[in-house]
Formats: sequence, structure tokens, C-alpha cells
Amino acid sequence: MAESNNMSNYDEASLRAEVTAWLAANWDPQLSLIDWRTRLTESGWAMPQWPAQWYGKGVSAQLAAVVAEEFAAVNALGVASGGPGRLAAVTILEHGSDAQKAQYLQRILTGEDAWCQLFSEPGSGSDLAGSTTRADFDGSQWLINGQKVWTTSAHHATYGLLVARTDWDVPKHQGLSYFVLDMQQPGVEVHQLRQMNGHASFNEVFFTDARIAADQVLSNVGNGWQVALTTLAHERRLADVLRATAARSKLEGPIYEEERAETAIVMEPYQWYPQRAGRVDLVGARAKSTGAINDPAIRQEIAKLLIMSQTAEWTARRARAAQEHGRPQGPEGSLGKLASSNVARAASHVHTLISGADAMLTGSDSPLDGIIAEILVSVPAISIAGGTDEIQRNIIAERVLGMAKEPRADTGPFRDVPKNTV
Amino acid sequence: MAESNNMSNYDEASLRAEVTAWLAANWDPQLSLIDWRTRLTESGWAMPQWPAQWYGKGVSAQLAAVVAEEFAAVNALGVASGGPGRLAAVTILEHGSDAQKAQYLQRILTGEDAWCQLFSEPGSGSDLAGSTTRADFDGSQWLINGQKVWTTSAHHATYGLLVARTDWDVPKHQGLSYFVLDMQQPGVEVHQLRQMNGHASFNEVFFTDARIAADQVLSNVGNGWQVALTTLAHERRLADVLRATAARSKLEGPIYEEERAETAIVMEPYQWYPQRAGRVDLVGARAKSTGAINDPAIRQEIAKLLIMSQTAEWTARRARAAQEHGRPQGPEGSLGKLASSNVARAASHVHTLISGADAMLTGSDSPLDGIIAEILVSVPAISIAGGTDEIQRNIIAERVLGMAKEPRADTGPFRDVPKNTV
Amino acid sequence: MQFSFSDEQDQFRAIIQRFLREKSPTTEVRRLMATERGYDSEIWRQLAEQLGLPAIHIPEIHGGSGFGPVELCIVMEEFGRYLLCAPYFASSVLATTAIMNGATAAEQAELLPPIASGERIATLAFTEPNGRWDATGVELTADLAGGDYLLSGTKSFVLDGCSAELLIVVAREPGTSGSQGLSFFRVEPDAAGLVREQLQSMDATRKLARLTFTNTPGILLGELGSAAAALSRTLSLAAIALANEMVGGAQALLDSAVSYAKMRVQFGRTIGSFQAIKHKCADMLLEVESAKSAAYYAAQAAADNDSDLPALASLAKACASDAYMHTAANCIQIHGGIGFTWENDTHLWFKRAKSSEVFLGDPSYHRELLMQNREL
Amino acid sequence: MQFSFSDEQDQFRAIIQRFLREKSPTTEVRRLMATERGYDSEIWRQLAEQLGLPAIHIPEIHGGSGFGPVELCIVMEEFGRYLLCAPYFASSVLATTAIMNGATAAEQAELLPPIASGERIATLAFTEPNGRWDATGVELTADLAGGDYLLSGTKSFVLDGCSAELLIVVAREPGTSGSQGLSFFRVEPDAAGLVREQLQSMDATRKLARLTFTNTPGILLGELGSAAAALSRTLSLAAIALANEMVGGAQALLDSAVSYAKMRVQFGRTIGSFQAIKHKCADMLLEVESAKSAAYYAAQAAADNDSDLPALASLAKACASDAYMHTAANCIQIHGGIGFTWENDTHLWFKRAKSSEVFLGDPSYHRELLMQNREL
Repeated sequence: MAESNNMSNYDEASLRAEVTAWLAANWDPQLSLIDWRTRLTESGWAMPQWPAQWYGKGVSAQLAAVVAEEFAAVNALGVASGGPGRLAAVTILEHGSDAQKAQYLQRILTGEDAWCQLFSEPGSGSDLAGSTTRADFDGSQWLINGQKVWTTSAHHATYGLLVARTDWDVPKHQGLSYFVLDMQQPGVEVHQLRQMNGHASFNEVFFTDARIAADQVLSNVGNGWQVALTTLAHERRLADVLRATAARSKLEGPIYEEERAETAIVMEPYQWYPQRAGRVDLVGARAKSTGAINDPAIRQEIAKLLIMSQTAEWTARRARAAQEHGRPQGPEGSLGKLASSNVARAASHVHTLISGADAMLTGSDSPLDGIIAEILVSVPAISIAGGTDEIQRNIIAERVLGMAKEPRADTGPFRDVPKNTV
Repeated sequence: MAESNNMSNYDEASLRAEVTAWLAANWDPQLSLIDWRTRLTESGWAMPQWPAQWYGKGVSAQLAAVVAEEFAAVNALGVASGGPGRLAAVTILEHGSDAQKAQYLQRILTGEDAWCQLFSEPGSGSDLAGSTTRADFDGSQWLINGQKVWTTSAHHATYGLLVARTDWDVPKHQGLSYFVLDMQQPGVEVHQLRQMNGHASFNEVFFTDARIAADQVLSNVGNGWQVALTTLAHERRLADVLRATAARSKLEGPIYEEERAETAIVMEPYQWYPQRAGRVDLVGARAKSTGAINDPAIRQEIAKLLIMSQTAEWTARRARAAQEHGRPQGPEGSLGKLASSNVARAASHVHTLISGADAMLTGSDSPLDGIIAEILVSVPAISIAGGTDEIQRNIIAERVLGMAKEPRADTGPFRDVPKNTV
Repeated sequence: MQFSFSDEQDQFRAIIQRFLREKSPTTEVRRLMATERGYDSEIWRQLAEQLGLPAIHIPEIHGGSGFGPVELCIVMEEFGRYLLCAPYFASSVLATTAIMNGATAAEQAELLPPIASGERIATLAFTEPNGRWDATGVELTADLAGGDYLLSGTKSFVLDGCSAELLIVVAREPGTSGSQGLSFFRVEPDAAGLVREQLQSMDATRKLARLTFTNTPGILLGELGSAAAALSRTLSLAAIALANEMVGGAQALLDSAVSYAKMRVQFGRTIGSFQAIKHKCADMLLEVESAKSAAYYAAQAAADNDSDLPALASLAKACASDAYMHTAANCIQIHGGIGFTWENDTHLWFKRAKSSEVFLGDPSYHRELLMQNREL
Repeated sequence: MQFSFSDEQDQFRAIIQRFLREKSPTTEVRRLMATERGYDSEIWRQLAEQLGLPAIHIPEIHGGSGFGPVELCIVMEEFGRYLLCAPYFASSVLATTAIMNGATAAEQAELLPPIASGERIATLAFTEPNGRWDATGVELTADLAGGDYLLSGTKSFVLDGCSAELLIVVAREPGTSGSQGLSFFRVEPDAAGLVREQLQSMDATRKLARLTFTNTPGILLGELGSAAAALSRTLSLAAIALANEMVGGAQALLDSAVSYAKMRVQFGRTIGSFQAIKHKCADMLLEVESAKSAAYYAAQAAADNDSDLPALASLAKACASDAYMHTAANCIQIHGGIGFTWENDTHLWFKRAKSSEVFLGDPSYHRELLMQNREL
């Protein structure tokens, strides 16, 4: 966010005083969610790190934390936390025109518009830049044809962040453009995609001459990959946001109810995510209640799991501590995703050992009302979603350890690069 | 061996009758080893599968087994079993001129000449064809400069099988030639190479203007890689030969003493090979004598090892059975080496678990008079020697499973291919 | 010991494969796994009449074809490969073997012919809600009451327990424990006091039931109190049959992973040309081939009445379970996101692998048994 | 809980690194490991006088510098990285900690200052030929005879046991068992009835001895019969120090593997550009970073007197042992044949990894301890 460098002249004391005063005057849990957030965004306290021109105060991350503290102190709500919307906001803030910012930002923050992210395709998963969804300019507007997949929330999104190919005669990363797509049009068809664990958290999105106006390109035509990198860089930080709303989970009052309803919708596709991570938290109690805790061989496996899971947590905290001390984050950050795959697999193994014959069951016949079964059939996703383990290892080796990249087989005009014939 | 196809007209009965009669008339354990083997090679019973012209009878593998049976029945000795010599013999038989065959074959079979194999170099291990030892023709002879490594028995070899580069301007596999090198000359210097387990089984061989006569190229100049493939194809079959000599290990008489002395020299560099493979045979007794057998967690590890080791053995027997039934060998053959690495690693782990504190010791303080320590520091070799695990996985994936090769980075004139700057 | 199949056995396998390729495509598997009974009676009839598979290892005097464990295991391997939905494991492996091992000649003459012909589907109920896979887990009791035996207790994880038409039940004399006092009983599906409930199984191709017995009449099979050895032999053969089923499934997954990797392009190359995928496949092949070696060896050992059978059965079961699970997980991984969808067939085998991993005891249980039963 | 080192700690580490880079290149390691004593007195003197390292966690009143476990572990990590040959673990970790935990204030005042200054090298003798790493393994007895204690029995695997100038010996009252009746004794190296024999250690940088005591006089330290708790605390800290030493070594191996992979060319590419090597290195990094997290956390917990210390010590020891061994084996593998030679330095760390794996108890022993000491 280049523009967020226009730091204001606040110091901590003056900032705290101002935000406290503003909250005292404005925070009202009797307001509707939208009314409150409209007031909030217009005040600039919504996104303190953002520029003053766009719903912010232009302050540092450290000072923004002070604002968050004061909001938390009076249980005041922040802006909408919906995942893809937040990604849309940071991307538009960084790459959008003023007209685009004016058109979209506020309604994202208030939660009036829902968004979705149209990146992955059936033929380009790990190879995200290999997108073959086409955007052709007919002289007045863009016509979109192709298919996206793994799109969370596509079925209730107003807008989509779309990466599509606008030039087939340049190398693959150079022929992409980044669009805002109106999801509510006839050329866009959304189908739910069911997973092996029975949930349907994702969608396939089909485009048949879907239309995008000429002014709905973010940044320049052909610069789509650079814009997409901004979106991707923010993808991992959402967990923190969701953690924040959880802190208000017990408060009473209409605005809190409204927020919880909103969160429930946002969170719906992610219900099984804790199971996907292996639920290490359940292992101790399960081992005790089944008596598996007395089996020396199982104790070894539980201990291995605990070691893996504890060290993963500590490694993450080392990374955060380094960041807080303003030091380079070191390799710890990049390793978390790979560690979480290992932990989940080990946890699934341990849950199987502990459950014995019960591991054959599902639904209400499975232990913990089906949670155990859901772990066993959800864990395979964690080493794939958000970049496979193999891709993570490439990233770690190349970017952290500085090892050479492989010779590329996809240079030259994209038209000539071998592709899937799905 | 193209020439071995000139099958004779023997049937099993006539062959058995003839060899029995010949043995009755000729086998004499009172002969010296060389005298016996000279008589043997001249009779054609030395290498029954080889052509009649060259110490053989031109019979099938099946009939050759009949000859071996009759030899075993009267404890008659075969030809010299020295590893590199045998490789030299099969290579010369297939690619040598008649003059070369006449010059070398018989003295290999009688054991009068010892050989060594000069393939690997410090800069080309996995990438054997990347040899940079140079052979330059000065108009009358070849001058050799460079270095080889991992050469077993180089210090007592009369001749060496040398792969060297004769053309730097063609792709790497096309610029190699295959020579017979006289090891007993001033331009050849042999240094012993000590391993991390304290043994010194291999040598480094340095060439400084070493000389090779023009008629000592095997096959044609530039065809060295094809010739080397013949040698490599036979490399794995040596274990069988060595097993055969072991069968006579208890017989008395001067010729058997002589053979045992010969075998001792040949086997000297391989003393630690059983330890390299992990000595699964020792696990049961060690677990019982230390009481580790009562530890449920160690029992699991022992069981895993037993399963791995038993199935590796059975897989090898399946491969042999398929071959005996004249069926294609199937994938089982190629997997043995990879399996043996896994077994050895698991065995080393189990020996450590069983030995506990004693695993810190070596020499006579280490259990079984140092055998346990030798296992722990020898096992790392098994996944490297004779082609690393990584190379084996490539071979299995590409040749057995038919997966695509990687894009090559070493095409074009070898002069321009990136190399090590050792 | 034989280390290869005979030509006749290879032909037999080819016949079964041809049948399954036609009759058990995954569209059929998906259709049948969604039904309550879980199989198609017409296919079962063809399997029995055309191929004689339920008769395979039943002696000829009892209407069988008199083949042995090796042929039975060939059938199992192919069923595992094609995920055939049929009550074969319950009826032809578990119940048949229990009857052959535990019933008198006269009882066998009565019970086996309709099983051999496929007319009657039987199952063996031995495990209980405690989930133990050996005799020590049996708590269900058989009380002698006026010449009749009345069974009380609960069996669980009973394969095809709701659809089977004959139940062979392991029960114990009240007051006994361990391997003492165990007997086999036959119970009719409509017997008094018997409640059969379908369990929700993760692997929908493998129907499991909980059977509750309340003073349910049962007819003794074999000699009273002497079922332990027969049960143990039965479970050894069942473990070997399951190991063979598993290697068939693992091979199907490996084939699927390799062929997808050869076809799928990312970064301008087939993903199978990347070492990460290539080496994973090589390791999978090694693991699957090792499991096959164990499963085949154990089947042959069963045919030879090898005295080391319990150890070999455990070895094969442990090895095949691990190989199957690893192959299943890797097959999903190699397919990427698509491999995690319901639409893709991989999860059908993944769930079978998971249920097979624990069915008849998990790898760690069998490794411990191996240590107990094998002389080191 | 602190999750990063302070600037002062980082500077301290940098000073040690500078010292070791100069004083402990592998040529020196090779020279010293071939000597019987295994270290260079002059380097030890510099280590003590210039850097004050033997004094690091000894209280200032006893001539120490009064730092704590975190600083001690920084020293250990760097020693592990550079494979320094010195009796530091024996004297400054084992013996010092035992004295600090088990001796009276007066005894500490007498014993610690010369250890802190480096003038006197001590060691702790607790393990016996049975190879057990806790109090239950102690069989050596201390008999009270006319006001003196006479020790009889054998200690083994005693670090620097032949060269140490002061022996702290764990002995038990005859007739006691388990953690009852244990005491610390100080024994002079020339005491009557003491025979010290060097053991041949696979890791020649770690000198081990067997000490045989025959009515050898020993002077009681601390209170009679109450050493168990002090020994246990000592072993927890020793395990944590060893875990930190191990992560230093593992990092050195990882660095070596990565830099070799970046330089070594095969098939016209650096081998580090092949996924097989690249992914192995990524996994190694994850394992080494995880082990560091555990080792650092445990060191900090020791500084904080965390009540969970025994569990954390076992966690760190188990994790670091596995990471070190895997990294060592992979480092050889990545170096290929050259990595298996004596000339290449990798085996020096490999052997240290192997001896560290079992020293103070192997990973499986510590995983079991973790389960016993941690509330699930």
C-alpha cells in the first residue's frame, strides 16, 4: 500500500485521546450494522492505516493497534470482515483508480457488497499464472469466456476479482489482466462443488460472454499478474481478522447479533477447517476416554504429534516476535504452511490409532458426533489448498534458501506453451 | 552378448554326459589354480554360454546351469571371480576386436590379470556421462589426463577399463571413448581414499600424460558411452558370483586354499558391506540380549523393519520367479536397490534403539566387537553407492512407470555444458 | 513356496477383471453405495452362476469348487481394485471360513452349499462395541436354557450385518474369559430378540451393522467352548484376504495417480516430469509392490498350511494397510484440488483404505501380533 | 515467555562465533579429536579468561557471571555449530549444574569458583554400564565406614571422565532403590581404588570413560539421600543444553548441504535446482527450525523456572535428536560419495549427531517422559 506511507502527525497520546473522544460521541450499539459502519468509514477510524482520503488516518501499524485497543475497550465493532471483500479492498486501494475506489471501497467496508476471488482454474491450480479464461475486447467492452474453480462464496457475491488472459502472444505472466466482474449477470453461472468430506464450500464459475465495462480493469491491461500478487500477499492474513470477531462472540445487543449473523454466513464454508487441521486439541481427551493413553506405542505417536504441533506454534511465535522487534522475519514465516500439513497428517494418524474400529464410522455414529470422521476425510485438503506442499517446498528452497529455480518449460508466447486440454 | 546366440546342438542329456566325462578326466584338486583354470578355459567348459571360439560352448543359460551343477557336484572350481575382471571380460567379449579378446580374455578368466573400472570422477558421480578426463591422440597414441575416483582394487590392478572424453564439441554422450589402460605405468598414480567408517575400500586415480596405444580402444572412438552401458548392465549381477565361491568355503585341499586366498583379496574392500546393509540378521538376538525386546515402542520399530526386509526379499524372489518362468521381469527388479536403502536405514535406527548408550561406542567397546558401530557409520553409503536413491527413483519413474523425463540442461556441445570447477 | 502365479491363475484373474470392468465401473459403485443394502442382487447372481466365486474355496463335497486361499485372494485383489459392491467378504471369506474351521462335517454339509451357490448370504459377527479384534473382546454370552442356547449381548462392525440371511455369531459361556468358553452359533436373521441396525460407515461401499441380541436363540456349531482356535484361523485367513483386497485397491490408486501425472500439465510440463511427483510415484510403487509380495506370500502360506500363518497374516495386513493409506493420500495429493472433490473417484478408494486400515485391527496391532507370533 | 533473543544476547552470540571461527576450524577439531584428552588447554584458558564461558551461569557470589540458562544455551548452540573440542558440557553444564542444585552453599562456595575460572575441570558421573539415564539406573553404593564414605561400583559413559580433575558421583545408600537413598559425592581423580579407562567413542570429539570404584573415598555433597530431585533438575537442564548444542550442529549441516547443492553441478545444472534436493532441503529447514523453537523455548522456560520444565526438556531433546540425525543423514546424501569420505567434514557432525541422539536418553525415551510429565 504505497499510499499508506503518508503518515500523519499523531503521537500515541493524541491519537488515543482523539479516538476515545470520537468513540464516546459516536459508538452506539443500538445502531444497525450498516448505519454504524457508514458512520465509522466516514470518520476515518475504520481503517486507520489507510490514507485519510480513503476511510483512514494514514497512521503506522503501531498506532493502528492503539485504535484497535480503544475499540476493543468499548466493544465497538469494526468494518466487515468477509474474506474476499477484504482482499478486494486492499487490491483496489493499491491498484484501483480513484473512480474505482470511490465506487467500491466503502460498500466493502460496510459489508453491503460481498465479493469473491476468481483466480484458480481447472487447468491452472499450482500454476496460477497459466490461466486460460479469456477476456476479449469487442471495441466497447470485455467479453469473458472460460471457467474458474475453488471460488468461495461465489453464489452470494455481488462482484468478483477476475484474472483473465487478454494477450496470448506474450509470455504467460505478461498476458493477464485484472478485472472487477459483476457477478449478477446472465453470462455468469455458479455451480456448487461438493468435496469428499461431503461439504460444498467452493464453487465452479462458468463464463459465457460475460461482460465487463472498459473502465473495470484494475491497473493496466497486461499488468494482471502484478495486481494478483497484491491480492495473494494478503491472503494469509485473514485468520487474524476472523480471530478478532470471535472476541465479541458473547456480547449481547442487536448490533452484535447482526454481526454474528454476518460472520455465520462468511464462516459457513469454513466449518470443517478446524478438522482439516487435524484437531490436535482433541487428542488428549480422546486418548484418555478410550484408554489408548495406556498403549505405549500410541503414546509415542501422540508425543510425536505434540512435538510437531507445539514447535509449529512456537516457530510461528518466533516469526511474530522477530517482526515485532522490527527484525527481518527469517525463514520461520514461510514454514508454517508446510508444518501445518505435517501436523494435520500426524493428527489424522493419531486419531485413527485412538479410535480403532470407530474410525470406520461417520456421522452421528462416529466419535464426537462425527468430528473424528470429518477429521479423517478433511485432512487431505490441507496439503493442497492455498498452494500444495510441493509448491511450498519450492518457495522455501528458492526464496528462503536461495536455491536455483528449475529450467522453465513455459517461456515464450503463451499460445505455444503446452497446456491442459480439459 | 551378440555372439552367444550361436547356440550349439547340445541337449541336456548329451551336455551332462560330456561335461561329466570331461570332469572325470580333467578335474584334479591337486593342480595349482592357474594350471587348472588354463586347462578349464581351453576346454570351453569355463564359460559355457560364451561362444566356442572364446572359451565357451555357445549353450543357453539353462544348459549352462547344468554345467554349473556338475561342477558343483564334484566341487570343481570355476574361473576367477574378481569383480572388475569379470566386467572387463563381458565388455571385451561384446565390444572388443579379436586381437583384444585374444590378448585379455583368458588371463582374466584364469585370474592372472587383475582389472579395475575407471568410470566415476570427482565431478561426475550421478552424471557418469559427464566425464571430463581427457584422452588426446598425439598421432600415435592417446595421452590421458584427469582423475577418476571410487576405483576398487586400483592399487593391485594390471589393467583399467577407462572412459574418457575424446571429443568436446559434440553432445556429452557422443564424445566419450572406452579404453583399456595399462595401470602399471608412470603416468598413473593411485591413492587410497578413506571413508567415514575408517575403511579404505576405494582409490583415487590420477592421470598425468598416461599413455594408451592406438589399438586399445574398445569399439570405436566416440562410442564409449554405449560400451560403458554394457559394463554397467553387468555390474549388479556380481553378488551371485561371489555367493558361488562361498559354497566351497569349507573344502580342504591346496586348490581350495588358493581360491580362498584369492577371494580374500577380492573381498577385502567389501568387508563392511554387510554392515552397510544394516545387518537385519542381528536384530532379534540383540533385542533379546539387551532386553529391548520387552519395550513395546521398540517392538513396533523392529516389526516395521522385519516387514520391510521380508517384503524386499520376497519382491526379489518374485522378480526371479518371473524371470525363470520366462515372463517379463516386471517392476520388482528395479525396486530392490531402493528397498535396500530403506531397510538399511530402518535397521540402523533399530540398532540404535536397541543399543542405547552403547551406540556411542566404537571398536572393541561397541557391541559385537564393533559390528554395531560399523553398521551405524556404514549405512549412509548404501543410498549413494551404485546410483543414489534419487537416481533410482528417476529410473523407476521413467523406465518402469513411463513418466516423462525432465527438460535437459546438458544438450549441445559438451564444451558449453555447465560443469563443476573442481 | 511359489513366487509366481500359474498360467491358470492368471487366466482366472483375467476373467474376473473382464467381469468387473464391465459390471463395476465407479458409476455403479456410486449407485450401489448409496443404497441401504449396498449391492445388486443381479450382479451377485451372475458372480455366483457365471464365475462361481462364492464357491471358490469351499470343498467340492459341499458344493464348492475346491480351490484354495490363493484363488480366493486373487478374487479379493480384483474386488479391491474395482471396489466391487458385494457381500463377498462377509459371506465367502468370514462366514465361510468360520464354518469350514469351526463347524462339524454335518453342519458344513448343511450350511455351505447354499453359500457356495450364492443363494444364501452369511456373515460372521465377532467384534463388539469395544472394537477388539480377537477372542478376548467377546463379551456376548450364550446361556443354555432348556436345551436351547440364548444369546445376549451386542455385536458391532458386523459386515453386511443387516442384509445377511445367516449370522454366525461368536459367543462365550457365562463366566469364562479370554479364549476359553467360546463357541460359534448360527442365528437366523428373524430370530427373536435380535435387533439389527445399520451403522453409518465412512466407506459407504462397506456396510456395517450393530446387532443386539436379547435372549436370542442360537444353534451351536461345532463343539461347545472350542471355537477359539477356529476363530483365530479364520481371522488369519480374513486378514490375508483383506491384505490382498487392499493391494488391489492400492494398485488402482497408483495407476490413477501415475496416469493423471502423465496427463496433467502445469508450468508447461506434465506434472509427472517434476521430480517431486516422479519420486513420490516411485516410492508408491515400491510400497505397493512390497505389500503385494507380503499379501501373495501369505496367501500361498495359507494354501500350504504354513505353521507361521498367524505371523504372516499380521505381516501382510500391517504392510498392506500402510501401503494402501499412503497410496490413497498421495493419490489425492497428486490430483491436487480435483482429487479432494466428491466428483473425482479417488475418495472412494481413500475411504476404503481408511476403513481397511482399522478393520480386523490396525497396523500397530498387527505389528505387535507379528512380534508375538514370529520367532526372531 | 520471550520468543526472541535480546540485542545483548545476539551480541554475545556474535562474540562466541568470532572466537570459534578462528579457534575451532575443522582442522583443529580433527587434530584434537585424535588426542587422548581431546581438547587444547590453551584454547580452554582463552575461553575462560577472554570470554568467561565456564562462569556463565554460575552465580556472581561464586565467581560466576550470573547469567542463566538462555546464555548457557547460546554458548552450547555455537559449540555445537563449530564442534568445539572442550570439556564444557562435562564441567560447565553437568558438574556445575549438579553442584548448584545439589550442594550446600558452603560447598558451592568452595567448588564453584575454580570451575567458573576454568582452572578446574569437573564432570558428573551418573550413568552406569546399564546405560540408564535416570536415578533408577544407579547401582553404585556409598558405604559409611568410620565417618568416611567408600564408593563401590562402576560408572560408564562419563564425559571427559579420564581428564576431569574433579568427579561428582551419584551413589546410593546400600539397600535403597529408585530415587530413594541417592547422594552426590565428590571424588578426587587420584582417589584410592579409582580406575579410569577411556572408552572408544564413535564420536571422537566426545571423550567417554568408564570409572571403576573399589572402596573409593568420596566426600558427601548436600544432604545425605536427597540427591534425586537435584539430579532430575540437573538432567533437565543438561537435556536442554544438549538440545541447543544439537540445533547448532544441525544448522551447520544444513548450511553445508545447501551450499554444496548450490555449487555442485550434475547434468548441466546445480543439483540444488532439482526438486529432489530442493525439497529435501526445505524439509530439513522445517525440521531444524522446529528443533530450534523447542530448544529455545525450553531454555527460556529454564530461565523462568517453569514448572513444566521436565516435559519441555524431553520435548526439546527428542525433537533436536531427530532433527540432527535426519539432517546429518541428508547432508551426507546430498554430498553423495564425497560425503561418505573421511576427508569431507560431514561425518564429524554425523557422529556427533549419533552420539547426541542417545546421550541423556534417545528420542523414544524422551517422548515417553514427555507423555508422563505433560498434562494432556
